[in-house]
Amino acid sequence: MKLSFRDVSKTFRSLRGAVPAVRGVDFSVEDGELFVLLGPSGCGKSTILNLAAGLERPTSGEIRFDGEIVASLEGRVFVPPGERNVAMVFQGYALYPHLNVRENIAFPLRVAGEAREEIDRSVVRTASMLGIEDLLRSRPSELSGGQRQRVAIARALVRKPRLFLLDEPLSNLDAALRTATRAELRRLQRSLEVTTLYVTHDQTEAMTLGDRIALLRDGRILQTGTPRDLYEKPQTPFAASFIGPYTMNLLKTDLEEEGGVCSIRIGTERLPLPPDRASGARLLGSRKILFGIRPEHARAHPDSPDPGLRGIVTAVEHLGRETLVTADLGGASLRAIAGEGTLKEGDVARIAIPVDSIHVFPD
Amino acid sequence: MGEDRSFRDLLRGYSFIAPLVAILLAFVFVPVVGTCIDSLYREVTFLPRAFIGLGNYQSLASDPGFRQSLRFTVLFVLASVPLELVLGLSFALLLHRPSPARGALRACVLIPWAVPAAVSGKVFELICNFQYGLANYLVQRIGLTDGPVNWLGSTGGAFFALVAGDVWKTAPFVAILFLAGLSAIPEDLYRQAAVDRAGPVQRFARITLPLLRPVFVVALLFRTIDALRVFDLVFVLTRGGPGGSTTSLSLYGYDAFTGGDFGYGSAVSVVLFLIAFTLSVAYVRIGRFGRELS
Amino acid sequence: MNGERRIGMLHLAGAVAMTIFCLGPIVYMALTAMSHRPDFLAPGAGFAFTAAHFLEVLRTESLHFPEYFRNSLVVSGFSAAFSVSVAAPAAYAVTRLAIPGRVAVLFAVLAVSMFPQVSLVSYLFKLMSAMGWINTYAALVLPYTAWILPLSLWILTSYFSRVPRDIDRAALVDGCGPLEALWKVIVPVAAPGIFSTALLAFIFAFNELLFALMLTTDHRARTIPAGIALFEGLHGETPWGAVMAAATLTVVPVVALTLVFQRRIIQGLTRGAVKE
Amino acid sequence: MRSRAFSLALCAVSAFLACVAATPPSRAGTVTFAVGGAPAEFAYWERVVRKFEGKTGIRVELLRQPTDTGLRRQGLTVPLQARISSPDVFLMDVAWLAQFAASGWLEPLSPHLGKEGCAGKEAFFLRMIDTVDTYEGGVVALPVYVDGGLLYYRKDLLGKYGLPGPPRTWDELLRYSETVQRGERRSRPGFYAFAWQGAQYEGLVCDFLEFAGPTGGFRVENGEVTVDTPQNRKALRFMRDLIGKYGVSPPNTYTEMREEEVRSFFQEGYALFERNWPYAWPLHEGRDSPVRGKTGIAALPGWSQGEGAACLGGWHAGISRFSDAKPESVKFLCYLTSYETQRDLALHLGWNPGRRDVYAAPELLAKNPHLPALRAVFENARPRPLLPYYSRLSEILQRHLSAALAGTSTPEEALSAAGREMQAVVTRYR
Repeated sequence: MKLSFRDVSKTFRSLRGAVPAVRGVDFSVEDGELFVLLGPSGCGKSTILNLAAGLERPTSGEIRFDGEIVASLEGRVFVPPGERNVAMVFQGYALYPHLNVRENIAFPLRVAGEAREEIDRSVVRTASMLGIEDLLRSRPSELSGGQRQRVAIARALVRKPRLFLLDEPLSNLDAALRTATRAELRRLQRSLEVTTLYVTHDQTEAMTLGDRIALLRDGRILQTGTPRDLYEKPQTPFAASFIGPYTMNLLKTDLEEEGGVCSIRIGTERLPLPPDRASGARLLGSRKILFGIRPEHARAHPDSPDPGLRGIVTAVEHLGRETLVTADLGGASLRAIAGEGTLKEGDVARIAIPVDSIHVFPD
Repeated sequence: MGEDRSFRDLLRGYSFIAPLVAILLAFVFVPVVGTCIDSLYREVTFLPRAFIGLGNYQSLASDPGFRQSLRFTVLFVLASVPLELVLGLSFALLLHRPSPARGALRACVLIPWAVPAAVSGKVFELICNFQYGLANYLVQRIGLTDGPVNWLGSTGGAFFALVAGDVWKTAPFVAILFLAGLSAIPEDLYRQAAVDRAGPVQRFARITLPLLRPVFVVALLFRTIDALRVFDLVFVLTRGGPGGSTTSLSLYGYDAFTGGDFGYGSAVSVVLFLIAFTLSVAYVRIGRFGRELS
Repeated sequence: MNGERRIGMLHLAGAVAMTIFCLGPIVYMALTAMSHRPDFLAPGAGFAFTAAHFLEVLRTESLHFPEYFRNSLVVSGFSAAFSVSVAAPAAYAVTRLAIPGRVAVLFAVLAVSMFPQVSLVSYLFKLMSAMGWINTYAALVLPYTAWILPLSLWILTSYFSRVPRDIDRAALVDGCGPLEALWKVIVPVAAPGIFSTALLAFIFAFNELLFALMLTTDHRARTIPAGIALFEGLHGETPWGAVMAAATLTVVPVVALTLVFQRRIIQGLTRGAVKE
Repeated sequence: MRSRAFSLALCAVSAFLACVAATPPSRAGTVTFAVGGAPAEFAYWERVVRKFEGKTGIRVELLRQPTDTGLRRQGLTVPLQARISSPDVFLMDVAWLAQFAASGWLEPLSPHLGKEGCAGKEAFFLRMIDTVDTYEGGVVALPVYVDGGLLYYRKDLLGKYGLPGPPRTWDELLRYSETVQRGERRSRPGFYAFAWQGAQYEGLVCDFLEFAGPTGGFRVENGEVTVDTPQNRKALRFMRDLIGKYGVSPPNTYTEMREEEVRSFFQEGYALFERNWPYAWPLHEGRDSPVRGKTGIAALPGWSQGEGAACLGGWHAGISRFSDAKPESVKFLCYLTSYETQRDLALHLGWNPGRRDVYAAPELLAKNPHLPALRAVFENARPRPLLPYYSRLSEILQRHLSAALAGTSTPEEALSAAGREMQAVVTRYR
């Protein structure tokens, strides 16, 4: 099923006045695609999920399932959640505490009024798919976080929904379980080929799970694209710093031009720009620009005459596979992965910056 | 479900509340309004109903019987409510302390609250009986007085018996309120105080009391309004007591109704209603209950 | 460290005193009910067990005690059931459906619970007389239901607001309508709360006296508190043995409820009056 | 979903209707007769009712009321104000008959008097029928039994202390009481010479009127109340001193002493004199009564000889205007006031019949020699003021009398305060 949002907004009215949660959002999710809504808390991603589920009504704009309008205030159309055949996994799993696992999974089928044996077969099939067939008689309160999460997923998938909605399903799990479940969830979604809308604030989840990602902030979509697009071509400083294992270095710099060669000044150091980056910078039209480089792309070496930026090491962090070095370049600090040779605080370090991984943004 | 603007949803929302509002309107609001209107009429069984405006209220003002019951009711509130709060607090402290018998203790403390006031009224009437009541037995056994005390015979004795009966029944209820307040105080505050080597008294004064203030205010107002409208205990234990000296406002109104003077009784109950209503508005605002709902 | 031991002793003494304070009158009531002479405390009188008073109270047809007992159970039962079944949807609407004015409804209802009964009873009397309902169960059940509605709504509201919002959203997504969600998920989940509320409603209705005195005039609908308040033995002078026997029988159901459901009742009471 | 909401509403309504219908109905054509709770009274009425059912086949149900007159009155005013058919026939204290009549609650009886088995007016005490039982020209109630305050005394104790006979004045009563009490206290510490009704209820007003005598009491003429009179003050001071100063009456006189408490106090031998209604006589003469054969009856003393005043009490029967079994009720009322029933009433309960002719019944004279003397008392016993709002005035008087006895106010303060309050009530009900 194809899901599409066209200029959808949602404003909550409460005693303290109107709070716009979603402002004119446009996106669409292809059939079987896993589309991630990524953004900090309060950016409206959960509201969009609720709008898709029909738990909230849009204040303006249209929501379509396979081209057919399911929610539009102007068009006076609203299909209630129960009739949209969507399935949802809530952050707190929302299992029915008064029912055991079997009854929890069977609940949507019983409400739909399916035949007894049919329900039992589907429940057992879905339970075994998630490896929880031996928990059917226990109560939610007796299960671990991971088990409860699997029951929630089973309850969602048992009735083969045309749209699968997940609201930060992994956030309550501990780190180890999270990575394992992430992989399994991906495999499950691929095998069922169900259109999925996945909400998270964790950029690692977004990068590993999403076919495509929409980055949100203050109710608006900043950028949509494949994980690679967002990583390599962030269109805004916010996108740049939000995506990636480490926060991107963003330094205020000045653009200087001498004889057709553009270069940028960082603190006391100067860095010549290659032609394509230079033209991009020139387009920005202002002298002050933001220079961005991901720590994992830069390398910090002990001082040597080779080209690169010079800085005094202020901190060395050993993170297992990599060591992260923070150096002060006359006022602005920059983080990079340590290259060969050891560096300790106070040393002078040479930071090599591969020219093709430079990003430039207007200040 | 979040904000539902469509008319049908509002209708469904209000249809959920409609039965409650309907019943409250029919059996609480309408009667109160009706009583207020009746209080403006001379309505006696042996005379035609006639509008006399504030006639009933003027008679009330000059009626020593009404003044006596007003005085009694206020004195009763001033005597029983503080006593209930102090006793209730000490019970709560006893109940809050972890001990093997805590469950049983809590159950037995609840019993007085669960017993109907009419029944406890009769029991206290027996306790205060002049010839063979328990009170006289204990009082003489301890040697406080030489002969039997005529409890229900004197205004003071009857007043004391009523306060005792009311405190016996509601101190446990107040204890439950304080218990809730106590269990809401985070444990680590006490652990922190213990680290600062604060003794039990300081812990009580600096942590328990201040944090119980909101519960204290709620219990105080809740009990004051309840004690103002006392009827069951007074009707059964002293039936208005010697010389009508322990007739509560509610009983005074009731006697007027059954005596066949609805207008006068309505006027008495309107006065009581106004006192209780102003206090309850204070109760609702001070209680600040709406906080976590909106 | 004798400070702590001293506190321990103090607590023990306090607990014993509290138990005597609370149970003393009840024990004295039961003893008088079982003693052949009401003045068993007087010197030389002595205590001799007898069940005569209980038999007299239950058997004497003119005392109508069994009928009062039945009326009390029926009236309190109906009132508790009605008030809870009316308060539950209202509590659901107040906590779940964001309809405007819901907080105002709550405040108004709480203020209502503060009204003195005497300012309602005379008009109710005229209303019930006009409807011809005096001496029927309706004369008590309806005012009692209205009287305990504010408390029921208040306790249920605090219980419902503790049921996580996601649960009924899950029910909606799973295909239920709002009423179905209330019936199939919210009510079962909040069942302990609903039970506490019904318990408290029952006890409040069981204790009421003023309405019973004015709105019923004979044994066909009159409840126990009114029966006991007007209790007169066959010998004119108050026969304390029989009165205490009637009192003891009356206390049995409420004490039983309290002992068995003590935790539920305490939860209900604290929810009803205090916000954690 | 629509059907579910509808079914919910349906079951709520049906539950409610069930609860209305569930109340046990009262069978039509049955007469409900409300009676008091004095000891042998209830058993006697059951016999009368069985006999009546035997003779007429009409079913009569007895509704037992508490003995406290205030509670009995409320037990009747509430159903009557609610226009409820039950009770059909009820006994009214002579004090509140005026209110019941003026409120239009009583079925007119004049058309039935003297026809098919009903006694005519002349069978009763005429002065009483015309003043107490008549409202706007029609008879609305019939006296079932008549009461007047009497003095019971212990013949043996008077003999033991060489006292000639029952006291004729209050001073004589006081002297006798003090001498006998001093003697008896040695063997019985709880002995108090004179027991009378002092609790705060209608009975206290009756006792007060008797202490005040024929010239005392209170009157209401064209809107003016007179109660604060020297005679009343003297009486009230005397009542208070009997308890306080002289200590010849028990301390709980003004808290617990009502008819039954006084009777058992005297019957257990704790007292020399007792003021009570005639009903106490057969109980004092009962098989296991400690004062059997030692009790005498006399007219109440006065401030001077022969000036005693018996407070007219007694209970009159009337039929509710809202009764749904009026023909049967009339038959029952006439049976109640028939010669046989009235005679049995005097025989079994020792109550004085409302019919004058029964006083000459031979079998009664044998059992109760002083009956003719009683009849004379009733011929001119003084009724309390006949006012529809009498009970309001009486409540005020009760409160102040009780306050005076309890010492919370002096007799003078009590009577003047009572006068002011009663005047306010009278002006309000003009």
